[in-house]
Amino acid sequence: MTPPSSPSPVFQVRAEVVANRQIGPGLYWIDLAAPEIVEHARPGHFVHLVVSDTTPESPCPVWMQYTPLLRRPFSIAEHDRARGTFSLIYRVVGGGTHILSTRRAGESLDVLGPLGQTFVPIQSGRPVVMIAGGVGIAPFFFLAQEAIQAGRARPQDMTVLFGAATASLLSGSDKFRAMGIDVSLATDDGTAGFHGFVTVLLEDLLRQNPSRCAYLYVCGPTPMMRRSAALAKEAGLLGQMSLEGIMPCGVGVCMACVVPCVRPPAGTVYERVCVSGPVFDLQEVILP
Amino acid sequence: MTPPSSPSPVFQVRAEVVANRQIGPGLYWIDLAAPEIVEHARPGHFVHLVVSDTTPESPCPVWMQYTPLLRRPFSIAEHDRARGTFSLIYRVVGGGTHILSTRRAGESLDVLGPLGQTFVPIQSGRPVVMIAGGVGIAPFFFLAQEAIQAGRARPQDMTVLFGAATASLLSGSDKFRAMGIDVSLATDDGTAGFHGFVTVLLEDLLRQNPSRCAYLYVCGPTPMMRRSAALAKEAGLLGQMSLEGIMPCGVGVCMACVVPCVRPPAGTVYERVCVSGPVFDLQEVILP
Amino acid sequence: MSRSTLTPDPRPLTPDLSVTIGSLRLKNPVLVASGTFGYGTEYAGLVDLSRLGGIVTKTLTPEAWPGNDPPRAAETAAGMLNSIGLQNVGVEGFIRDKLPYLQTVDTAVIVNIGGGPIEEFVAVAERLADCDGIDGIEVNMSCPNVAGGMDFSTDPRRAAQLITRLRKVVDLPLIAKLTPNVTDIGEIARSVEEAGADAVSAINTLRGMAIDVKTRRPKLGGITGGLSGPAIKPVAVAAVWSIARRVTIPIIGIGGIMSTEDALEFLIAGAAAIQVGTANFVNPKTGTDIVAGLDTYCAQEGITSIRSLIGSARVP
Amino acid sequence: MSRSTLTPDPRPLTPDLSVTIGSLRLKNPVLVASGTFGYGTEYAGLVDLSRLGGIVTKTLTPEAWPGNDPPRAAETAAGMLNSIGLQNVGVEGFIRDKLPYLQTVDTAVIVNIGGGPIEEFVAVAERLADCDGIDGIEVNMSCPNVAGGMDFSTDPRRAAQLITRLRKVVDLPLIAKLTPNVTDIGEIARSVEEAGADAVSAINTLRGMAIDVKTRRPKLGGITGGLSGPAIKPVAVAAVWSIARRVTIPIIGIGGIMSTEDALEFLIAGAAAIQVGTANFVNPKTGTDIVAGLDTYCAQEGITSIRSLIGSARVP
Ligand SMILES: Cc1cc2nc3c(=O)[nH]c(=O)nc-3n(C[C@H](O)[C@H](O)[C@H](O)COP(=O)(O)OP(=O)(O)OC[C@H]3O[C@@H](n4cnc5c(N)ncnc54)[C@H](O)[C@@H]3O)c2cc1C
Ligand SMILES: Cc1cc2nc3c(=O)[nH]c(=O)nc-3n(C[C@H](O)[C@H](O)[C@H](O)COP(=O)(O)OP(=O)(O)OC[C@H]3O[C@@H](n4cnc5c(N)ncnc54)[C@H](O)[C@@H]3O)c2cc1C
Ligand SMILES: Cc1cc2nc3c(=O)[nH]c(=O)nc-3n(C[C@H](O)[C@H](O)[C@H](O)COP(=O)(O)O)c2cc1C
Ligand SMILES: Cc1cc2nc3c(=O)[nH]c(=O)nc-3n(C[C@H](O)[C@H](O)[C@H](O)COP(=O)(O)O)c2cc1C
Ligand code: FES
Ligand code: FES
Repeated sequence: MTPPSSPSPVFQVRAEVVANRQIGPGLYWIDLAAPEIVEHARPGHFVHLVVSDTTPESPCPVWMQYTPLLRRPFSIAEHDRARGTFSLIYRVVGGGTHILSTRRAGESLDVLGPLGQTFVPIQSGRPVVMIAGGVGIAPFFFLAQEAIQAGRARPQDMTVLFGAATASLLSGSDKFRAMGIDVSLATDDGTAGFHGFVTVLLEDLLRQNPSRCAYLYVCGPTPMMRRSAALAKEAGLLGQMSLEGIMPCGVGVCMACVVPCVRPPAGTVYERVCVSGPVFDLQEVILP
Repeated sequence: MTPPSSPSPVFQVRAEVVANRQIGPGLYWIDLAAPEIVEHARPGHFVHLVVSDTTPESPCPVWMQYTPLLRRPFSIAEHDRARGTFSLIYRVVGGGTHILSTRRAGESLDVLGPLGQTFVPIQSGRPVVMIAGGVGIAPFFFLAQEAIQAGRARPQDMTVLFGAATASLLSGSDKFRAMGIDVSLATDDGTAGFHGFVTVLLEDLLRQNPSRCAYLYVCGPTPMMRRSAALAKEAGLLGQMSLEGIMPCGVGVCMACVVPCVRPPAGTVYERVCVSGPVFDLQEVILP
Repeated sequence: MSRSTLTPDPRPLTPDLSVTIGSLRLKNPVLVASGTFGYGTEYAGLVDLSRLGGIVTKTLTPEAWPGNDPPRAAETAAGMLNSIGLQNVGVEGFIRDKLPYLQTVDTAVIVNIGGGPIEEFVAVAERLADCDGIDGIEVNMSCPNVAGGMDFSTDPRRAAQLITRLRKVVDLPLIAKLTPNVTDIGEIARSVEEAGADAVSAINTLRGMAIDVKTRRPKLGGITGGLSGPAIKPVAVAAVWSIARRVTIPIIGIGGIMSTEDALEFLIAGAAAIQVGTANFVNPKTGTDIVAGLDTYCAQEGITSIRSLIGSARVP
Repeated sequence: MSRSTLTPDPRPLTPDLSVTIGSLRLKNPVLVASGTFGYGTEYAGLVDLSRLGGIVTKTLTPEAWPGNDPPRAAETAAGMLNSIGLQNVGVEGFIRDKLPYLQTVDTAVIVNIGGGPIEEFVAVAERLADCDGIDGIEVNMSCPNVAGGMDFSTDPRRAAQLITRLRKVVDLPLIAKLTPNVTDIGEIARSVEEAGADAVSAINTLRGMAIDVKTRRPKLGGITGGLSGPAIKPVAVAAVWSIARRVTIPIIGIGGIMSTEDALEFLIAGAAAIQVGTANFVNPKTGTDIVAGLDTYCAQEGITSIRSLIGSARVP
């Protein structure tokens, strides 16, 4: 899973904020205009954003403009080629995402992308399950949308299992339903869908309805990914997951974002999530 | 000029921004609501502001909320006891003042004040000249206004000499005229008033009309203050000036903001601008 | 059956925030750092001093000291440089004008002392040893802003000499304040422990410099100065961690602390107490806010004594 | 009468940005720092590499090296910590997979080398000495992230030993990269100058640490790591200033540089060139933006050669 010899081009652009709205408690949806990025974006790609306001004309010293210092990575959740925009779903968890939530339409952000390895596209006649925890749902909008728009797969062959802490964080499930995709929900507090972990839904599905799942896509918190990978292994199921990692550079130079991967015969090697991932095969990563 | 043994009380308050508007190129006027500070403010006092957005509920780490790190000092330019507001005039010169200029009405700022030594009040029957360069004009609104409102002095006994780089930076001279005070202007580029340094106006006045000036107040850039102090000395004129200095604390603890002062018999001693000033007698400070 | 087992007390236990530094018991681990809080009076109107664990006063030298040429401060990225050069009222001025007020405040008073040759430190310490109302002495071996001021804490042998001499004249808790501008701060800590220090505090400022590119002049009159503030916090936490690996006496952590989280980071790394420095300028209530924050934190986490947090970092 | 005296040329003279580091002439003083720009390829699509004064590649060890356990980075106030632990492709991997591309780029290529024992440095240097397209060798004596990796630049005698050995096998410009985690960086610089280094670069990262107070675990797998970014700029400027007082060989300034102003500060303090590190992650065009900024600055100020700025600080 080394990066392909000719990776898709990467752009650094000032993307205009087209909309930035709250869709749940601490949950936001942002649309950014960046035609170059949109043109090359594939499901699974992520972008690396400067969340703060950086304008060459600012009287602030440069370090102050870049506060917080590092870019923040987000998966592309949707794209619209006609408008030249792409969308992200993000949760405010700290300073960077808080600042992002205060950026207004008309302002612009410094965006680097598209970055990383993409998902194996959904293929006709191979039923897939996408299992997501929280904002892990983001890349699956793009994944499903792209396959349907390209006519490569039918919504009937897709299942979304979507879990979150509480009902109000499940924003977006309608979008899948509108595409004709079957969605099952789970919440930790039982306010919507199944009361419990979303991986229990996967377990049930693999037991009761194995033909619905010939390939598995996973994105969410580490314990959920670990459990999903284990269930897939038991079931002899192939699939992919999208990982996170602290990413100073996002383009493979800093060596910070590594995860241990099984690479026979070498054994365990550290792979960079930003360029060898964020999408990995389910069984290749040794999750912490 | 050591601080009085019982200085006026100092408050740390969250002051609401009532208005924050541009009044010239890079020049702003801000009204802040802080009744406690307004009640104790006297002409010559300054406040020490956190320019950035600091709210205990913010998900940003505290250091990030305090970016830039240090407070910024500004002279009180006006106060309105009835509304409980005071005003500042500030020029955007760097990151801190830039951020201040982006704060909107309804937001609040952390303000420490009132701070420092005040001007000797304008007294009845003693004609005064206030000479200002640029935003150095700020404390003189308050000085003149207070004396007139208290009925302690007549506008006819006051003269304002106001210089700046260019006409558009002379904003505020109407306010003095509206009070009935005589204002003479000077600009470096000749776009308004006398074409040259404002200290030339002082020189002329002291020569042609010495009775208009029994006491001198000075505030502005160092060369202007140095020249004004020299002219006063020649004319045997008493007066005060308001100094600036890098002020980390603003309350006398850090010892950073010092200026060398002549203190017979001790000789030269370092006095803190924030507590022994910012207002000093014209001849006591050794200006750099 | 006692009442308490029938109806559980709805109020959580008040966490015990007290810590000890040698024979000195602090009501809580939050002190304010030397040079950043004056002599207590300046902030008295704004801060409830009795809520603080203690106040460390500005470094005292035998005579009042004029300090360095201005400018003496410059702001930097998440920090500031200073080259105050120990301007202070001198030990007699302190005892006459400042100590009486401090004696009235219900908090620990730690007096920071400095000087050039060892004899100056000893003279100040001896004079203070006679006074009431002083709870500890912090030795500023590390001020980079006076000529020769750094030797004591860059050379373990000289550091030990200084502490040995002071130990002879001082019964009060003796705290050695260390500079980070050394190759191995743990070694210096080790040597002052052996020489009889009751505690170490770390860190003083990092040596730094800034130049105004328009005028091409250094931004400080002292050319170089000391860097403080959030920028240096990671260096300070690492220093505390290293020292904790080398000594058994308590460590007072200092450097960039602005919040309860920052204070916790130092405690977990091995500090028994912390000092708030530059943050006082930014928000004079930082120290008392942190006291309240630690209280809430302990109550929420069910921590009965904050001492259980000291050095509690989990490492593989 | 020539045309030029009749109609003055409206274009200002193009300032000369070139500087020399030993026998190496750089088209401009702006390099990108080791470990922050990969091997050139990664940013090639985003940055016009030929505009840079040079590229310093990631530290190479004799064999490919796995590096430290993750997490390997944590953000701090105006800075970041890293504990990469020198993960790299090894010298053979570099020569095979990375050097061919670098040879095609019209900029100076400086290869940074590291290792444990002196023999490892020598082995890497000897292997590189055979290759075309390498313009200089930077010796990472100072990486705090590998066991024993710091000894070379904390002890002047050992630093000199290393450089003396390398000098024997390397004709290329030899640059000693120094750590700030020492009592007297000027002394180390002095000793490597005597041992034959053509230049020194300063600084590498400051030792730092951060703890997640929720989990009480260090934020880095390596427990402590190296602090970089704007937070450390004042420390780096002071280091360059101190070194400039002690050596005559050129100094390459590194630490927190994000803007043209920052670069100028280092030049004025005494640096002949600078390296952009962490800022590359933030804005990959930082280096080339600074080149353009220096050009504009010199043109505006009527500076014909940037060399006239080096060490031009005005002090009383
Ligand atoms: C490839 C990738 C795709 C992602 N996609 C999404 C998405 O679509 N929606 C979404 O809400 N979040 C996503 N994340 C997580 C998101 O990047 C973090 O939540 C965000 O960086 C937190 O920044 P902060 O300043 O608010 O938090 P802080 O905790 O203050 O951040 C401190 C530092 O830690 C890093 N960090 C903190 N949490 C994470 C994390 N979970 N992953 C990586 N770095 C982290 C930050 O980038 C920063 O450097 C993704 C992460 C990766 C690596
Ligand atoms: C007592 C006093 C009263 C003042 N009154 C006014 C006023 O009424 N209107 C007004 O526009 N300005 C006034 N100033 C100056 C004002 O404080 C500075 O312009 C402001 O701090 C600049 O901040 P900055 O971040 O925009 O600039 P930067 O240059 O980026 O600031 C960097 C650092 O230098 C300090 N600094 C920069 N310039 C000055 C300066 N001239 N004086 C003191 N510190 C400075 C800043 O506070 C900060 O710590 C006053 C200063 C003092 C000391
Ligand atoms: C303006 C200023 C003055 C200081 N004066 C002294 C001093 O007199 N004696 C001393 O031991 N430390 C002094 N320090 C160092 C602080 O006590 C503290 O060790 C250092 O600033 C790091 O903490 P901080 O980052 O919280 O400020 C001073 C620091 C500042 C910023
Ligand atoms: C992620 C990262 C990796 C680094 N790797 C190396 C390295 O391999 N060799 C080296 O000599 N310096 C390395 N450095 C140090 C930088 O080259 C530079 O000296 C330091 O980061 C200070 O500069 P800055 O503040 O501009 O980043 C690394 C720095 C970072 C942030
Ligand atoms: S984020 Fe730098 S290598 Fe992945
Ligand atoms: S600003 Fe601290 S003493 Fe004046």
